Amino acid sequence: MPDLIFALLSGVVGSLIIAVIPQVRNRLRNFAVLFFCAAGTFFSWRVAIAVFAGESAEISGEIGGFPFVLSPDPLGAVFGLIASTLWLFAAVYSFGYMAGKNRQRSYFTFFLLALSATLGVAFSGNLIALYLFYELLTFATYPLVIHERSAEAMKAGKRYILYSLSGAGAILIAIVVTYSLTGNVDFSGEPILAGHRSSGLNFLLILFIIGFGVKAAIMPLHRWLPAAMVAPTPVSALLHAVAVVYSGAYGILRVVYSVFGQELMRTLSFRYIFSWVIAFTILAGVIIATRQDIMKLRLAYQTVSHLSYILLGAFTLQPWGLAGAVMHMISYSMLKITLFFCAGIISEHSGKTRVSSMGGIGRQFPETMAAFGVATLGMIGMLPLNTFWGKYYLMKGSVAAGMWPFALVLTGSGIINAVCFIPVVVNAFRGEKAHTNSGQKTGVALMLAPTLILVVIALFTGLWPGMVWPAVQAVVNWYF
Amino acid sequence: MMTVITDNLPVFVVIAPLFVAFILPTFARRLRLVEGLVIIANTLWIAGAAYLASIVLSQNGIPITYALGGWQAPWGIELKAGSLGALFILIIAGVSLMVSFFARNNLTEEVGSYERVARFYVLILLLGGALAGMAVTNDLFNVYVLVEIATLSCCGMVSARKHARAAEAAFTYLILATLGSILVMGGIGFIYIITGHLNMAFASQELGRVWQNSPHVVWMAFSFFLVGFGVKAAVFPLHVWLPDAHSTAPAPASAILSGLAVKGYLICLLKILYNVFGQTLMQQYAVQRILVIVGTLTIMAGSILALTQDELKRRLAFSTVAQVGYIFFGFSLINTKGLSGALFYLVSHAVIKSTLFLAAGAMISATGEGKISGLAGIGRKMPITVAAFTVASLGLIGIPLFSGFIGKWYLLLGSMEAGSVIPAVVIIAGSVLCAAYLLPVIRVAYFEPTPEVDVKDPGLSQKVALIVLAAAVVILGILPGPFMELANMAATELLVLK
Amino acid sequence: MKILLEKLIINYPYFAAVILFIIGALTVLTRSNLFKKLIGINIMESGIFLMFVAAGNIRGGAVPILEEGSSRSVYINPLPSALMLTGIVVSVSVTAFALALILRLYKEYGTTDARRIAEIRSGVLKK
Amino acid sequence: MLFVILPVIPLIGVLLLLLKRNRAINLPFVAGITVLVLGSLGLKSVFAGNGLTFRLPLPGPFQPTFQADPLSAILVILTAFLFFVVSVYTPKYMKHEGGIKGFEACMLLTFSAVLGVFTAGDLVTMLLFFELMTITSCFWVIHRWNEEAIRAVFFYLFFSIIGGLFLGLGIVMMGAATDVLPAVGGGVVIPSDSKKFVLSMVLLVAGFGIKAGMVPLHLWLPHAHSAAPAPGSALLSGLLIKVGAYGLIRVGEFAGWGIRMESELNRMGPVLSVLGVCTMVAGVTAALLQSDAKRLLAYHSVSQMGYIILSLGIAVFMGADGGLALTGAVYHIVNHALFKAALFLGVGVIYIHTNETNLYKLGGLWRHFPVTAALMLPAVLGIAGAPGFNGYASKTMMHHAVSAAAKTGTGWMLWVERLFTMVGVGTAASFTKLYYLMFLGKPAGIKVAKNRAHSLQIAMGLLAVVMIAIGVVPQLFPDIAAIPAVQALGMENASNTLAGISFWNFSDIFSMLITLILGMLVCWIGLKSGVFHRQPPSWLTLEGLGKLAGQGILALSNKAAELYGSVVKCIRNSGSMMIRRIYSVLGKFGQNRNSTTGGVTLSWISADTALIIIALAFLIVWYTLINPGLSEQRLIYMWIDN
Repeated sequence: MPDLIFALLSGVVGSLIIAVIPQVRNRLRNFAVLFFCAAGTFFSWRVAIAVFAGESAEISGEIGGFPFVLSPDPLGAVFGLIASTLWLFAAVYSFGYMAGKNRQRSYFTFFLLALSATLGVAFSGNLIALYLFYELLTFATYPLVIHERSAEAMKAGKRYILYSLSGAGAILIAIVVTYSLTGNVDFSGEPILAGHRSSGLNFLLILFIIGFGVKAAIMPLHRWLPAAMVAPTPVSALLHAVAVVYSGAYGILRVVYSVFGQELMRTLSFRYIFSWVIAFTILAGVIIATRQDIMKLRLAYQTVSHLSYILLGAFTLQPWGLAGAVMHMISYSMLKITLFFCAGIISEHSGKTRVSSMGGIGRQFPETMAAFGVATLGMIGMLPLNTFWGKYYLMKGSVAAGMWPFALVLTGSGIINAVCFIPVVVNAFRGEKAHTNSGQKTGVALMLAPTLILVVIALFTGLWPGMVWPAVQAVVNWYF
Repeated sequence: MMTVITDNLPVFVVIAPLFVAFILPTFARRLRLVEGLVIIANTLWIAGAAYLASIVLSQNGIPITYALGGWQAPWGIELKAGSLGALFILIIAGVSLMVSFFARNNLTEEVGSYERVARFYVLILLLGGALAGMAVTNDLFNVYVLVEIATLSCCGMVSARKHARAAEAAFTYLILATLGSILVMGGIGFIYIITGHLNMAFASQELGRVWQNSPHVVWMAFSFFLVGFGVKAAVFPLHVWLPDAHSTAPAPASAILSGLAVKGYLICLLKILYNVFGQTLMQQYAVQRILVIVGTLTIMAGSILALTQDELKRRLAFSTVAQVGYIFFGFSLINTKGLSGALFYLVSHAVIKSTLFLAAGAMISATGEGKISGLAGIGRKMPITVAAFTVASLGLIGIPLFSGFIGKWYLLLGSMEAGSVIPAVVIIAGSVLCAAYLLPVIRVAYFEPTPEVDVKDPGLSQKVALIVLAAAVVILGILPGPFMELANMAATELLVLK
Repeated sequence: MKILLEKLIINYPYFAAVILFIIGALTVLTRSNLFKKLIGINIMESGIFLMFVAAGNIRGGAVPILEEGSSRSVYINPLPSALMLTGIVVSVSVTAFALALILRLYKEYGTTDARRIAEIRSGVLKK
Repeated sequence: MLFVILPVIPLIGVLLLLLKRNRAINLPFVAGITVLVLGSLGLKSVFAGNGLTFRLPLPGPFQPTFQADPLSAILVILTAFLFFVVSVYTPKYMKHEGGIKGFEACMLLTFSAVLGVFTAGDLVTMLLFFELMTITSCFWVIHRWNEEAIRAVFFYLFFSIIGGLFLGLGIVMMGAATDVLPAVGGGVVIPSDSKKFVLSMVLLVAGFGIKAGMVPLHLWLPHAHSAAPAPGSALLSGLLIKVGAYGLIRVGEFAGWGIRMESELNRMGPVLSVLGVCTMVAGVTAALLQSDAKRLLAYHSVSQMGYIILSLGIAVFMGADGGLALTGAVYHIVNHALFKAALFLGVGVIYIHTNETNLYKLGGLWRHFPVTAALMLPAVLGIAGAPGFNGYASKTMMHHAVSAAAKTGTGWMLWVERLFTMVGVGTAASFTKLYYLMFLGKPAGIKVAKNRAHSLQIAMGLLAVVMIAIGVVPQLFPDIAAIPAVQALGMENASNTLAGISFWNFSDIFSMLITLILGMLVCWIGLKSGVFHRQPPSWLTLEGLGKLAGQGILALSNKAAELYGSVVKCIRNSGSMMIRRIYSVLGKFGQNRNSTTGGVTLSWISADTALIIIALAFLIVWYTLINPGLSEQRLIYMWIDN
């Protein structure tokens, strides 16, 4: 299956090539980055389309005596699609953001490497491959987190990597347990643990969830995420709102549906506990967000909250819940990246990072703040935006699963989201037009264009969710 | 002809380095020659080891036995080159070859005059021979003698550098190791008193019959062996000599000490535990419980202590302590997976730790700074060294694609099979701590501002050594095939014997 | 109790070995002079040697030298004694090496007192 | 099927608005009149009983559906008419306030959204347009960008968003209760899970209730409606809150109009009635105390919505006999839209000439604005329910319905009837106050800008004409529109119940006149005694309570955050303490090893040796005493045995 290999390799090859282009040839490098990102996107679209059409693509081999399988199923294909497509946007945004900054080479090298790692996570066909790429992702993104090289960045990087590795360790134990129970780690076919019945499996579930929950930032394990906000904005946007954190959420979806399987999950009592932990995360995350003054931190805590939406969908064990989770994955990523992009534009061109100092900023950046406002509505889950659909199906799933309090939790979270961001948007437009002598306007178009395009796509998919529905349907049909 | 070589292979792999060690001082004035000789000897040795391993592999793990001097087993000394021996000798020979490559043109500044360098090589070869002997010998008292040879040559290496700390560390090491040897000898004495045999196989048979007549002596033997080898293999809390000794030695010596010497004692302990006492007795006395406790304690304590060190080599030395804990822990798992995991981990740690020490030595000698903070930004100036260090670090942490992962995987599987989850958690915690103490080095080397001073990669042969070792880490991680097979056979053999 | 005493009397060489071992250990522990520590090590080794040799002893056995026409049928076991020869050689070499190291330490620190050396060293470290 | 084009027309208008440079054409006006004409023509057939539906065949889960039944048609035409009227008014007015282009764009967008809500054929489509309406109309509220407007927009947005979320949840519940989402206008729903169905109804009522300004969810309404520019206020009050009422009617349809509710739902009627009465009373009481004309009008919107909600409640309560109440509600929706729009427009006229909306600073303005004063009169009389004006018709109908309900013998219904009358008095009083203080009374020394405002007066005139027409021929509207609508909703015998009503009978007119006179008296007393200036303590008012609740929630969240923070800190502290302890213990095995035992200090090698000996001793002791593997063979036993 050449598409699969091309999709995976484009990032690695790209990063190797970028690493040798000298620091001064910025234009050439940007072109190369764009090319490889586009290649990755193109091939992962091809893979995804093939997968949705029901073809199976599989590469299997052996690494270190372990079976190593790459075979995207619809869920993986969806994740790959989201990641690679947004990578393209983030790449364009990065050109604008990084223009005239130091260490562009290392930035773009790891930027592309992380693309490969993320696609690897998405396309992995067994636990071993998943684990491998999961670790690789940690290491590929670490240099991006500490890109500023400040003491704060180093501290954040340390926290990031230790949290991630601890999580990976828990996953490793869980994989070993799974393997020693079943001798099988493959995702294809029946769920790996199907047919096992034991209350001890609860602890296995805990291990898996702690492991992936670190990256998915479930509440006690979330503390690396706000710290990692010292990274450059495109990185925060892409990795800490989408790729890295989604790899955790994706892992949990995998664990629930491919490792345990919904039938087994239904018998495990711990899933209720986890559901409540997740509900707590949904509310607490966004409540903490309202108390943050630094914009990126606010967004980060909101990410914590919204990631748990996806997990909630997974834990409903209902087709609707899963559909909601997938839908939320797709739609939330677009809007969250938009929010980060907007925050980045503002902080780059006005130097303002605090919410309290952003009064009147919208007069200076009307398009940016408009995009921000629209994305905010999406975060609340209002209709013309596609996030409504995610939320709708999530609520539907929780009600169908008999967990209707979680539907209330989702609603409540929407309200708090409004409290959190509506004032920002409204305050941004109050007052007179601010001084518009923001000296360097370089790359504002490059930064604004992806932002606006994403907003338009989000609006469009909100009005016509059928556009992404085949993907959702493929995932749901795969598991139910 | 073939049979002559084949039959004498077990003794060849032991004698070859020892022999070269004896003739080496005669050429002491001519350093080039000494170095050439050492490399040739090592190459021959590794060829022999590889041949031995291939034979063992093709025989499906059936060992080649060799009676020294023609005296047959109960009376004479027997060498038994099984899969365990073949595996270990192969790794000893390989690592020493690379270390001697690294040491080329490099030792004088650390050790001193040419003669001292020659003596240093003598010690390396002696140690190699002794370790190889430990791996293949089937005689208990022979174990004691070889342990002593190894201890003395290690002490020599530790004291090779000319400052006070080296002498101090060497003295501490010598006293403690001798205490350990005394205990080992005492243990051997107890075995002999009970069974009247020094040959492991016979002693083991006899022990199986008579242990119930004098269970307390068996206890004494167990505890003497455990403490004796525990001191030498540096398990917590008996590791106290190791950090000083391993960090003050010259880089090649540290590599060999951490990578190989400690492993030799572990192999001895393994053989005594499984071949002499056997798993029945181990279970009877619940020795594995001690091993688990000591192993997990060692992992945690070693890792945490490593975390607090500022000096790179001390940090690596403490990391060795932690990794010994893994192997010790693996010995406690009386099942094939756990044991083969421990053995593979032993192999991979030998390669990884020697890479780390060699790279650290290169970095330290280039910058003249022993502290981690002094390595800022050298990743760009010494790309190959730091890259090798990085690869080895990732291997030690246990990232897939690198050799450490496979060892850890089987250890985890083994502990699952043994039904214990907490040690598994400790293993993972150890990995995370390992990341915590190794990654800052890499971070400092790559992501801190580059200094003005002019540092460069070491010379060609050093680079070759580093590249080969780092490649070995990756290759062992991706294609562990024959090594894993040997480890598997060894584990099976250890378990089947009794 | 009686049995115990009886055992003690019968196995007196072993108890002597244990006492030697303990004396050696205490010497190493409590004496801060490096030479004395070394001597303590040697005493411990002697204890072990004694144990080995005692294990080879057979009550009433003769020296294991075969002579023409000797009527003795019980010889003591020569093997442990032979082994202990090796052991003594090893112990001598260890002692020699240790003495050399003590010499070097003396040159560096001007003393052979372990506690003093430790103090000097920690002072050095503090500087 | 062509009716689907209606919401699209304003969107085309927006596009054109964004493209065009000069201001030659009044695009909202064009859009309004187009929709009015097309809507009237296209939806005429609806009243004959053939409903229209259209499903946009998009692939995927969401296929927007549209439908038009008589109720939709009434509201579409009403919408078009109001927008048309307001668009006549807007250019002139907005010249005064500025930002006309944005205002017109929002107006067109809102127009489209409102049309969408009224023609939506399923709940999700309805929610879509509902949310769109919220977003686009919030720009009216915030148009002035002053503190008051921002405060108002926060209120407006938060309440609307919460309403939207409630609706979303309600839709989900509805889906769960019925398996297939019921279509709007599809009639009674047979739920498979009646508990969820009730829950869903509650949520939907709350969601639409927020929009309709139902007590206690009305707190946003006075702020928002008074902060917007006059045309915005007119539309907000006249039309947008009717969306809530429309929603309530549609929700009622799921439970079934004209049939006795199932056991779980039988409380819906009383609950709605009580809520309606509360809304009426709260609105009118607050309105009486207002000094600002626009706030007074806004509170009256609350109060008038109370009438509508009460009628709906009564209609539910009465079951098959509720036709009168339902018709009254629909009728009042239309009437309120007309007179409230006219009132706001009138106040707007005053505002742009005087820059003042505080009633106590105005006075005697009829000299300056004779036409405006004349055109305001029908609206004031209409809302007060004076016979011959439009309010009279609908209020009479509702009054009859309430009386009929009271006659069923339920005790509390009598109180409802009394309160109904009292609210009528209050309404009359407050509008007497409005009209008196504004146009009559002493001329205040306020500067009045002179300029001619024909277009403003034309707009108001249009409304006045319609109002008077309805007032004169009150039977016409129910006959041609309201009764078919109510019948289409399921009140089969609506025409029968209505047959007994004649608008021009003595008792009704008399009671209305009494009410009016009482109202004037109350107003006179109030003005004389200064009661209207007295503000009640804040804890007594709903605003105050709302504020208190808000502060409570804030304090609670602060406390919770504090608690969370302290828990996190505690965990972190204990963790770091544990780590320090571990470090200090392990440090003993690090560089400088020494330990003091019993007066003997062991250092360096001695300490190391001690470690070894301790380890050995420990192992020996372990094996002898506590080795678990040898539990049955104890030490002493072995010694003796040996």
